[in-house]
Amino acid sequence: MIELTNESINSEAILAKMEDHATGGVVLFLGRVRDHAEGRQVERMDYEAYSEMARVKLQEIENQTRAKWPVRKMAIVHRTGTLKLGEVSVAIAVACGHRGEAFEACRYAIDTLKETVPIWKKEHFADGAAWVKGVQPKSKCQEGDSK
Amino acid sequence: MIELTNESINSEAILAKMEDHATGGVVLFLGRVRDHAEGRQVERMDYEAYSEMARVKLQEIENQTRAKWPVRKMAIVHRTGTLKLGEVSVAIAVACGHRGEAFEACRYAIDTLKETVPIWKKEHFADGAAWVKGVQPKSKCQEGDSK
Amino acid sequence: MLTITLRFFGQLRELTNTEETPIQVKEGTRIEDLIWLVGERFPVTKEHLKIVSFSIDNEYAAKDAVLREGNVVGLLPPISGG
Amino acid sequence: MLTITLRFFGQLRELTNTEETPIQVKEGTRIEDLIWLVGERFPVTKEHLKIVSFSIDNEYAAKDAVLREGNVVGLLPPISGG
Repeated sequence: MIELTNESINSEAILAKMEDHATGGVVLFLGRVRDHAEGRQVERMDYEAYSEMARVKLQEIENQTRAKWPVRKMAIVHRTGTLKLGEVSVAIAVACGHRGEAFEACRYAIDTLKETVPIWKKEHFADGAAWVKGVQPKSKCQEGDSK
Repeated sequence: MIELTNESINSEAILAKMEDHATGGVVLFLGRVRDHAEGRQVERMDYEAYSEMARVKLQEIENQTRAKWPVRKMAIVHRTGTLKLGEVSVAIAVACGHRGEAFEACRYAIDTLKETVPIWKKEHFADGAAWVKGVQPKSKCQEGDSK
Repeated sequence: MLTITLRFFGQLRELTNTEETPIQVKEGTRIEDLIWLVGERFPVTKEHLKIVSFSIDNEYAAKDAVLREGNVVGLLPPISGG
Repeated sequence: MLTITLRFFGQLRELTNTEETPIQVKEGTRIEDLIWLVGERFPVTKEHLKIVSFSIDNEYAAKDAVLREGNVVGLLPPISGG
């Protein structure tokens, strides 16, 4: 399941969704607001999404991940709005039969999210603010990737 | 920190220990009891540890992981005793500045745990029980591993 | 003429002070033609348009994609989610 | 003679029905000599000893490690934690 939300991300609720007696390995990635960026002290971060399109892209990532690995349960949740230091901006959880698959699938999902989902962030410093430089989006998940 | 415990593993408490404003990426791995093994239906699992030595080996894994990656926070918790289906047998959480480091460090820790920590498990089926085949332990963490 | 909707995000939204706006274009207009039209109408965007990506109806669009009536076109600065 | 402590785990603990037991060995006894002594005292372990690893005082020990007074020697079947 995918979710784009303005509310705090509840990692325990996400882990609860991973319950499944057939899978031995769960990997959860949490991305969160760091207190520094390029040597400057960050005070908070604004996340802005192209919501409709971001949901389409998040769902594509889930679909692609499931196509590449034997995923039994998966959740991708991305936060929007203003986040304080230490708050979770993105959570990705994957449950697979074996740990290697779960690590690879989770890593693929966060790497692809950063390359494809139309979300922007603006860092607020004590003395100003700046949009994070960002990367040119890739138009889709890399269908030809090897596992 | 490392812990060997007979109690339920509380993943939320472990994530709470990862709080740190300097790190953007947290990876949590949960291993749990699966309902099947080599085609047989598992009903529960007993975990037995050589407790004193297991604690020494778990601490070595944390030390080695910290030596190889810029880890800011880390927790390794392994359960002992009788576990039901779906219960968490091991949790490893790592917080690093960047996600790649966190994924690699967490993966290294669980892989090394399975190769070095003296713990044994016995699977209980509807019609009997068997010690899991296991692997010959490696005598120590691979000091020469490349990152 | 076709009516399409432009949507601005991130720095472009701030610079244009616009979230979305309709724009009239001729039949056969491609994204690459639209870039020029946007630059004329929002001169403040001109220096950014070379690193902007475009979407049509929630999918990334190539520069030679031809616009259709009712398309929603997103002007997407380099992304930084996660 | 030295007194050392043997500790059994997993399947070996079950087979011997023993968690730990003292054993007397001569000065200069190595792990590889101890394997033979254990096989004599606990014949049920014989067929397993070739795949057992050993620890001395919470550290994995090589077959040629020499035992010292008071050592705790673990007989460790292949491990399966995680």
